[in-house]
Amino acid sequence: MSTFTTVIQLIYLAAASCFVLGLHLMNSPATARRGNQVSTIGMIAGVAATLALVIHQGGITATAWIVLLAGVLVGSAAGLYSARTVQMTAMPQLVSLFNAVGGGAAALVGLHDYMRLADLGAGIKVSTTVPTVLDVIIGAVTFSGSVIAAGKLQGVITSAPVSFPGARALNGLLAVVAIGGGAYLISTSSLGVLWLVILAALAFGVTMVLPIGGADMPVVISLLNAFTGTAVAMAGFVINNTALVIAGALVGASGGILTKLMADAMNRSIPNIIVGGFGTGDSAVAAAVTSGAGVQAIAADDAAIQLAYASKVIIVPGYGLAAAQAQHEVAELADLLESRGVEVTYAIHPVAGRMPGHMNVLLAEANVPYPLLKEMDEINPEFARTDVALVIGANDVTNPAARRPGTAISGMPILDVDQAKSIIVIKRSMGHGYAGIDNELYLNPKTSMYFADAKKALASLTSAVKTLVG
Amino acid sequence: MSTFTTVIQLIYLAAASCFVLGLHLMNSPATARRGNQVSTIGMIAGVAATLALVIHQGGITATAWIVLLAGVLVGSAAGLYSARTVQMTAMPQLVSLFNAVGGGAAALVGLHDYMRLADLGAGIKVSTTVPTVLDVIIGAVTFSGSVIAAGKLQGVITSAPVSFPGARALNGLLAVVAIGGGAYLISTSSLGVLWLVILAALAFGVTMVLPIGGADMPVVISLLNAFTGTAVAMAGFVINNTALVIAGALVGASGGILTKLMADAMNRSIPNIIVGGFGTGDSAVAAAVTSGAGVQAIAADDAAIQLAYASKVIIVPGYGLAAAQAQHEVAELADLLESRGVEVTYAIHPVAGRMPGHMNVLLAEANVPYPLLKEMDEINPEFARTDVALVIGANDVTNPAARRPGTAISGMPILDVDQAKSIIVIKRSMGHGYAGIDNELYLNPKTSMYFADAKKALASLTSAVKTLVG
Amino acid sequence: MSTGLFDLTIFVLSLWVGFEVISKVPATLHTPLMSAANSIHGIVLVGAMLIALTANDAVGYVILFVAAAFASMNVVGGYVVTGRMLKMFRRRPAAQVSDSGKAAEVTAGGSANGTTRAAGTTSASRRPA
Amino acid sequence: MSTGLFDLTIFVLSLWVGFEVISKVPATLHTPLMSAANSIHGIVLVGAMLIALTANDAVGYVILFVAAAFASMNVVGGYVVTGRMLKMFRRRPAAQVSDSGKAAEVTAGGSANGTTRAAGTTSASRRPA
Ligand SMILES: NC(=O)c1ccc[n+]([C@@H]2O[C@H](COP(=O)([O-])OP(=O)(O)OC[C@H]3O[C@@H](n4cnc5c(N)ncnc54)[C@H](OP(=O)(O)O)[C@@H]3O)[C@@H](O)[C@H]2O)c1
Ligand SMILES: NC(=O)c1ccc[n+]([C@@H]2O[C@H](COP(=O)([O-])OP(=O)(O)OC[C@H]3O[C@@H](n4cnc5c(N)ncnc54)[C@H](OP(=O)(O)O)[C@@H]3O)[C@@H](O)[C@H]2O)c1
Repeated sequence: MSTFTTVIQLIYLAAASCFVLGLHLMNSPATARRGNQVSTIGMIAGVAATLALVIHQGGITATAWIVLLAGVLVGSAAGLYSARTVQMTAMPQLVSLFNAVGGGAAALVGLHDYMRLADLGAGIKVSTTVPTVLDVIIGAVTFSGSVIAAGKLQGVITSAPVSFPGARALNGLLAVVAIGGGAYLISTSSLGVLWLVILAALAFGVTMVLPIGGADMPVVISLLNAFTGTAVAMAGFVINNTALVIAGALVGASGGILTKLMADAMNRSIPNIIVGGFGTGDSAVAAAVTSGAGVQAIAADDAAIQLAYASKVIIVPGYGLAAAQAQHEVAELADLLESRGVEVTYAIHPVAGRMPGHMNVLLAEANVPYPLLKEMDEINPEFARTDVALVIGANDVTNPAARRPGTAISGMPILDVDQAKSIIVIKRSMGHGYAGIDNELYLNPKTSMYFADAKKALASLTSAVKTLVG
Repeated sequence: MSTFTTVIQLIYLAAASCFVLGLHLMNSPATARRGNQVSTIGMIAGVAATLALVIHQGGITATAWIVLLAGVLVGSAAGLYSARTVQMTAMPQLVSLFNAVGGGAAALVGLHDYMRLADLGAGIKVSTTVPTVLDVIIGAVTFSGSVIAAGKLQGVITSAPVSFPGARALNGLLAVVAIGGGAYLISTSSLGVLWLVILAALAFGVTMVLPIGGADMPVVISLLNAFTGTAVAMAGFVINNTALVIAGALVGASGGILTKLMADAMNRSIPNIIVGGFGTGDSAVAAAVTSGAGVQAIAADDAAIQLAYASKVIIVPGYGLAAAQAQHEVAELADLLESRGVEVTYAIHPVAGRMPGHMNVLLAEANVPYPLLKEMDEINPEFARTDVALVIGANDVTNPAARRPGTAISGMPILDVDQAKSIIVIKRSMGHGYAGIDNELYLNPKTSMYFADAKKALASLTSAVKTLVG
Repeated sequence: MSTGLFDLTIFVLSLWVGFEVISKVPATLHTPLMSAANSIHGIVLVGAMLIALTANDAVGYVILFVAAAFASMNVVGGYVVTGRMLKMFRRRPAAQVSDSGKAAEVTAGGSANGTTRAAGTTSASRRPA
Repeated sequence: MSTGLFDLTIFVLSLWVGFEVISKVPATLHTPLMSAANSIHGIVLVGAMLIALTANDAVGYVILFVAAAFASMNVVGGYVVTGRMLKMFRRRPAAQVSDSGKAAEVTAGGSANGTTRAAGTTSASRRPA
């Protein structure tokens, strides 16, 4: 083996190490950004080495060069533009899109190699066929599945679980076709059958994700992310490229663990999610009663007074804040209160909103200082010493029902809002949250409900504070 | 490559995975024992596969078979016996002994292969020489170094740092010889030079460990453990055996991290330790004043009364308890108090004693229920609500001096004993602890000193409690 | 040792690394971590580039183009978006003027706030019990 | 791919695994973990066994014997001692009669204690305020 290729291999190994180190550093907020840089360096090294390899090998048609260059340019431009312009809160669907293209590319690598070998006529070794089949199947499923997932989160496709009679059966059929075809290919090589397998896999990806509720998408995306990694590793087996094998396996495994962490955080189980669960994204409209038994409503002015004369206020943001895009309004109100000497902090529940870190992303957008955002464990003891807990579009994460067994959210750690001296809840109705269950907090005598859209409500609160006690 | 060897390779891979999983499970007390079992299974599989390989290859002289068998039997017997009979508290030196033999074996594997190639006459490839040299050097250093470390802990060799004029120079010389010789071997192969290298490395191991204080040995042993792993990995390079490479590297890295964790726990830095630090094991005798200014002594009876009528007592064991081998006495006293309805718990400082987990091992020997042993973070808040903190042979881990900068133990987290309503300290004198500094706790008006050997003191306390308030 | 077996070995080892590298992560980091892993599988670009070595007909070129485009979108987009997500971990001054929409103004905002805070505390003392 | 390069690759990957596999461990587990890692490098026994393939003279036999003895001592001793250390993590009943030196008596001790405790609490109420 020539020294040149040896050097290339060593660079690949170094690149892989950069990826590992990068992920390692990403485990803590303090070092996360450096982690991303290290990982980037590894990627650049790997690609550069490959470029050198390609040039070194030579014998590439001019067209191929042009096509490759064009592809890279187009792809990079698309990636750069979308990444730069995307709304913070729309990032999950973008990540999903990147999964799609990643998986697609992996499948294409396998497909092309298979075609090449088929052209050569000589039979294809099993040790090549097996990874090829796995590569195209996983890659194709990821591609179509991720597109659907992105569509659901973007609202292009209804986020409600789509299901039709015989869906399960169709799913099964497609799986059988894909796997059966793959098995067949091991004995006899046939490009046609490979195409069939690919099509079946693509269809399967669609039918797999469609029935899943939009709220579960973050988990699904993470899962598809792990899939992509595995597909890339398989592609690595096909073309005997260690960089692909190592990096792919790395993502496959870490992505898997991450998926589990995510699912645990919002106490759902992965199989549970794939089979399709309760997460319909926002069942609010369903139950749009404006008031219920024993619920006391409150007007802007009274709420404003309470807040203005409190000495300690904790703001509890939830999905509703994101839905209303009211991040700037809440920041403004908080600043106003602070300027009056009120101590204001934000209580961030790990799964408030619809994606992990949703609230952090949202409030960061409104330039709320990161130190003011307190994690659940840190803030929970504080509620007892709090005059007013201002709950904005948060529901499940404040629901005391989680403390007793037998409810949809039993066991999920919650924010101890009910410990606060008084509680103001801003939401449009008595509508349910993601878990679709009633919230006893709203019936708590200490609680007063401010029924309105979060954006409007916060705006009027701010002006009320200004006029009344400015 | 034959299917047979392929199978062997796969078994090696599986074995390696068992090792990883085993270590993973060892990270938490709950799963630790299962971890050890998994790891054992991996080892058995690896050895069995190798046996099959050896038989399959054939061409082994009858003598070789007998010698091999004899060696395995002798070694296993020795290992089994020593492991079964060793005192709980003597385990670190035994581990050190196992490091020694492990490193020795690794060096021998490299040496033998070198001899074999030398016999063949044909020049030896650099890709073989380099790992061979590293193997024998690291292996030899580990061997002699570990023996010395074990000797120091066992007390066969003085645990005090041994140093003589020109020690540093000698060290440097030996290093130069070993490395220089190794470098020479890369250009020209010579068995003689290899032997020279080995001898130099052996000597270096001795001169490296001798100047280190006994108290630092746990860290040193952990470091030598990592060395052994690396040596084994190098041996794997020499004889092209993946099992050795993977497992060796695994131990090399994990051992390294572990060493750092240990050093951090007793806030020492590894280089600092290797250069030789203050840890002389027990500088107690040095300062044997029986009393100091502002120190109030207490008699058995008074102490007994205090304990008997307390409602909450926390026992703070330290190195002195181990030195006095008073674990059974303390358990007996604790039980007596409990039977009188006193709430008794033990505060375990991470580095109390002379090895990590020293106190746990010790008290476990006296059958103290594990749940009664509270880790530092868990127990510290408790002291404020405690009537009597009974400090037995603990010094540094209770020294408030750690809270302010500029002392030998600054920054080391300590047990907040001084928070307790009253404090009784059992030790023989005002002598110093491992860090060799005064302990302000003893001057605290709330503190009364019971000057005696821990074993005797506890025995008389127990009888006093029985007679006075039985 | 056969390349197949070799690939399998490093595959398994890499799985272990990936398995171990993700430790207890604060939920806030889940999305950035996912995005980071996402950008890493952009390494498939290497595979796409190697297609160029053998692509020599229309179909080959189409595949090459799409694969290259897809892969590079994954790489570039992935790293940029991860970087953006991580920006939010930059610690900002303890508070800022509400309508300072841009991070640029933050420092100014911070200092300005120093005063507002002081004012705030006084007004706080002034307010009814 | 040359075996040397292959070995290097798996070496590096294994280093990463080892580096990541040790997470935040309670100090109590440091010694057992060290001992566990210690037993794993007993894998050198595999290397020692392979010496037998080529050992054919006195020197060879001596090396073979010593290597085999050393390695198997490492393996057997290592695992046994680790097992012993880990025994102490078996949760025992919340308290036991003081002089029950042996773990065997623990259960008996535990139940016996049930009564002593009860007695304890009553005596507790009896004792002066
Ligand atoms: N964070 C994640 O990664 C993630 C991912 C998937 C699922 N989840 C789940 O999502 C839930 C998050 O809990 P959460 O408390 O944040 O949200 P939630 O429980 O889903 O409740 C959101 C509430 O906001 C209100 N709302 C909606 N639009 C609003 C608007 N424009 N203005 C004011 N209020 C509005 C809704 O009530 P009205 O209709 O009455 O206004 C709804 O009850 C958890 O169950 C979690 O498990 C989280
Ligand atoms: N745990 C580890 O892994 C480890 C390893 C190396 C070093 N260390 C270091 O060791 C120290 C441990 O702190 P520690 O408080 O446990 O112990 P210590 O600070 O070393 O103090 C032990 C005390 O026990 C007393 N003592 C000795 N023999 C006694 C006997 N027979 N009866 C009664 N008392 C006796 C001594 O005082 P008298 O002479 O007056 O009796 C001495 O002051 C820390 O500094 C730690 O960093 C720990």
